[in-house]
Amino acid sequence: MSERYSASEMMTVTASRALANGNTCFVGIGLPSEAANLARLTHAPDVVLIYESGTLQTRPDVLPLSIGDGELCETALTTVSVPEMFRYWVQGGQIDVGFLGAAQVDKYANLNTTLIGDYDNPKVRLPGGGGAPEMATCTGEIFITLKHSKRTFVDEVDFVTTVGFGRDGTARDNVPNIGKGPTRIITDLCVMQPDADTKELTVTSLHPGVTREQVIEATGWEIRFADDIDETPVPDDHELEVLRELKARTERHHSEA
Amino acid sequence: MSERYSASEMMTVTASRALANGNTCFVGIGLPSEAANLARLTHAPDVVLIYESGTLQTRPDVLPLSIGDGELCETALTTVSVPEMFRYWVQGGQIDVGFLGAAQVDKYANLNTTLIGDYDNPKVRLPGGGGAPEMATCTGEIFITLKHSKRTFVDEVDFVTTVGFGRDGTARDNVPNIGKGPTRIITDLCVMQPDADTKELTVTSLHPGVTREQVIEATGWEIRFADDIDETPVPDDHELEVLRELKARTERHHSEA
Amino acid sequence: MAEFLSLHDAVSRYVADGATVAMEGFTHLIPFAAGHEVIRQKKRDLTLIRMTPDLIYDQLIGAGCAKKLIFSWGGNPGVGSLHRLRDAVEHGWPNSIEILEHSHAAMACAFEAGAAGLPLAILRGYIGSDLPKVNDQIKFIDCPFTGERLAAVPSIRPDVSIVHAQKADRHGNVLVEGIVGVQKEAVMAARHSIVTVEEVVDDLDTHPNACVIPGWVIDAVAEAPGGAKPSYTHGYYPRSNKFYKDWDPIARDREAFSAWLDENVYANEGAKA
Amino acid sequence: MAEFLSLHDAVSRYVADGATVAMEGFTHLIPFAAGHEVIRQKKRDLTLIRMTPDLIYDQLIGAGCAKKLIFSWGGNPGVGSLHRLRDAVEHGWPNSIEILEHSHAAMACAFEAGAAGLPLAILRGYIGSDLPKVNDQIKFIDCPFTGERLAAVPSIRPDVSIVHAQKADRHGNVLVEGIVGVQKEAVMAARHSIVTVEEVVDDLDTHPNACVIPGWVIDAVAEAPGGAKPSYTHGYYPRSNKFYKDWDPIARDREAFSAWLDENVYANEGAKA
Repeated sequence: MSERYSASEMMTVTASRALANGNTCFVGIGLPSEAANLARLTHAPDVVLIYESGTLQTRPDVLPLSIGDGELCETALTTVSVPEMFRYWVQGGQIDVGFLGAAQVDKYANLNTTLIGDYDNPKVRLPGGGGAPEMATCTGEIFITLKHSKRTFVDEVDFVTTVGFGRDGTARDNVPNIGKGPTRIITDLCVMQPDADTKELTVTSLHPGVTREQVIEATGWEIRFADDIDETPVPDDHELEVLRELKARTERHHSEA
Repeated sequence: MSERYSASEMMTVTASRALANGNTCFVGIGLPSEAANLARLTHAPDVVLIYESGTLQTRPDVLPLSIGDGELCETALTTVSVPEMFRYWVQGGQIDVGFLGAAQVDKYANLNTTLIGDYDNPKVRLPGGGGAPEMATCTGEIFITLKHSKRTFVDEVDFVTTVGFGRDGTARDNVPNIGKGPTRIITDLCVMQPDADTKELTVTSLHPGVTREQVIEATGWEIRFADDIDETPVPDDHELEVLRELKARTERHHSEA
Repeated sequence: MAEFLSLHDAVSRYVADGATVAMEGFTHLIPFAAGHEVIRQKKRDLTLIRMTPDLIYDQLIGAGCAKKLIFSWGGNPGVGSLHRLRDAVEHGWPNSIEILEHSHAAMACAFEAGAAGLPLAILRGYIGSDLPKVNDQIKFIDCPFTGERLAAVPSIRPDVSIVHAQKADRHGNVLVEGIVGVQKEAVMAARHSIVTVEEVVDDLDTHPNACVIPGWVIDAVAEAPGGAKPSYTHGYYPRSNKFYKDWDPIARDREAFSAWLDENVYANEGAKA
Repeated sequence: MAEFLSLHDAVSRYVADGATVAMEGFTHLIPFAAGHEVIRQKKRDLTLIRMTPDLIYDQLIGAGCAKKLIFSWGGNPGVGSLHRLRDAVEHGWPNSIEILEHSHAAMACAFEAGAAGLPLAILRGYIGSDLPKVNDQIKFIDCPFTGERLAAVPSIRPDVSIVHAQKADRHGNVLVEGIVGVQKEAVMAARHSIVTVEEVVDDLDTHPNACVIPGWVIDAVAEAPGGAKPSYTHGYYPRSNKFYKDWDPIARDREAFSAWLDENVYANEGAKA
């Protein structure tokens, strides 16, 4: 780790760089929202951010706490109904990238946000699917960002809320009208991508100062590493400054009332 | 006939009286629009007029020439998209009365607005179904108004664009989620209603001065008369005055540009 | 045709024990005042429908009003869990509740289909998800034109839908503005509907394509200023993000929750007509 | 992302011979200027889709651009027939055209389904009508929940949709206001889209739930002041009801029509970039 930036800043900046200028991006709340707005405020001013509350092309000045904060509507190009959002915009194929978080992800990039344990007798009940199950199949591709730990990166999720590549990596094969699915997972340690053949998540880039052992230790399956592993480029000063200002503004705003 | 009013005024006033105050009415262009607006300007100020262009609860000052005149939008409570109009308002069951015209109607109140002759080799090609086919089945009931003649009142229509009671009177039997269908036909000679059992159109009221022979002569099938036939009440002076003013305003408006 | 009623009378008339009730509002315009009135009137055995249960359903479930929940995302947005919902699901307190779980896309389509008078909604949904394994209301059909397999869910047709909006005119026509969610669909899909509004005005004073729900598709309009707090009403007051954060420790603890309910709902008699 | 093009260049680039083209606008905002440009560029063998063919398709059909028409009401509103359409259907002049005929409800749902990325639309439609006998694209399915028989039609996915609107901002975001018809659905359902606008402005200056089509779902925006005449643009100019009435004798007569076309379309070179 550097003293110039934290591991979570490294994660957010790397996630933000995944978005290209001009992409249309369906934004999940939390880390994805932070990364997507950082992208908009730095290298991708024309990225189009869409939240499932119906707010199209929104430019929030502070990060929303919920998916439907007033800020999102006030700064949007327009706001459509939620049925229209899911029918015309998500299912209609108008979105390039879905940017998701998750509680659990497994080696085939399946996401679990439903529960830990058994469905009829859960150990922990989580919020559920929300917009993710269809976002994962109807958008062009999916980026996922979450913190790396054995608790979140598991061999097999307890419940496939949102499909990555299925229990055996083949869930998207021969399915018509389906997106590419998860193409990268950005954590605080590394970047993973699905193997071209098996679809198993594979480390393709390590953040500076992070060792293979750290990743192996934090992953709940025998994680593979690509033949050529890059070192993830570090955040630049401007990105860090913009991110810190954004988080400070957000903090002030949400503690107000 | 009286000298106080014309046969067509008798028809329009009678049709307008069929609408009750507070009814929601899906209005077809032409005679139905004239009758519905007369109702709104006389005995039914709270009748809700809906045109298929998406204009909800409209109060046009002049009769529209088309189903989507600017006047309809400017005086509407709000204007929705055409898919919403047909999905939420018509199919959603929010409309009490559909008010229709037609080119041909037969003894089971089936309407033809498609063509005269054979479909693949038409003698006369008419405009087609428009909003009528679903209006006829999704609204609570249907009123029809058109001028009486052998050419329009035929034994069997060449094409069932819009169902009344089908070729044999049973088309609505045991069909779920279907409206009552045509409950009255108002012409310049009389009022007809479907027989409770057979659904065959039957004269229930003759306009003042009109003879049974006139109706028989103008109808393309052996028209039946109800056991008790009323004389249709005559227009009052206020109705005639309002109707004539409405038509004069309309005439002036449409010849302007 | 909409009748102007007090919130007490509207809830008393249209929300029966055992009813299927949808209170909608997607983060924005959540009908908290109406939800509290339902709690105060001790309605029981309700089937509660809502895409995002939010604190309003956490409170209703904790107060023992619900026997079943139909939903697609049940959390405290940006904060964490709905602890009253979890306590009911995980430990049966104050009573166990049945849950029927969808994705947002499916619920949005099901409300849309309900408003459209259809018995089902069709969507390209649930591909590869385990949700169809635990929700027997998710079926699949083959498109007769392309052969594509598509998901089908039953439309939502609540006994009563309750929503909050900015304003009504004297005829009960209601303007909803900002994040409009599925409120219009909820009202149109329901047998009966109650709309609470910030204020009643002479003229909605709006634009040609505004989201206006005509009075003749609404049963009752009740004036309830601040009726969406701690959620928000665009143009009137902001969301209390602080309340959402403060809710977490209250909801984690049965006693703290019960005390909160006593003080903030039961003791707070709703306005009568 | 929307590109600002001249109408000439937009039509030249996106409307190919043999393409499936939807020009929408429900009485309001009918894209006449764009239709005339298609006639001037002598596009051929088009499959024309439009709920209400109106004069614009009467002109395109009379000019020989169409090989097929998909529609649900083909008349001159409030006046009578579309005589060029009738002449093509009844007598094959200037060429015979195939027609595929729906109801408004089915076409509106088919546009909606196209925008929603679905292969089909489901509706409670065509009960008792003869239309399914002459249109093999109307099928029926049984609801897997209730058993109810419902109509199914293929969604509409044009190669190119062309609509007219009030204004675009500098990024190509378009405001449609008033009677919005199926224009947004037509644009979103199409592979490519052209929007003509009355004017390009710095700011759309509108309300939170306006019908705005974002520039990134549009291919080309072309400025075309008066581009909807003789139909109308809410807020700009009224419908010329007189023109609609005057059209009847012109369209009844092949020679009168051809002369009209020469004088008003062919002789009137469209603005180039």
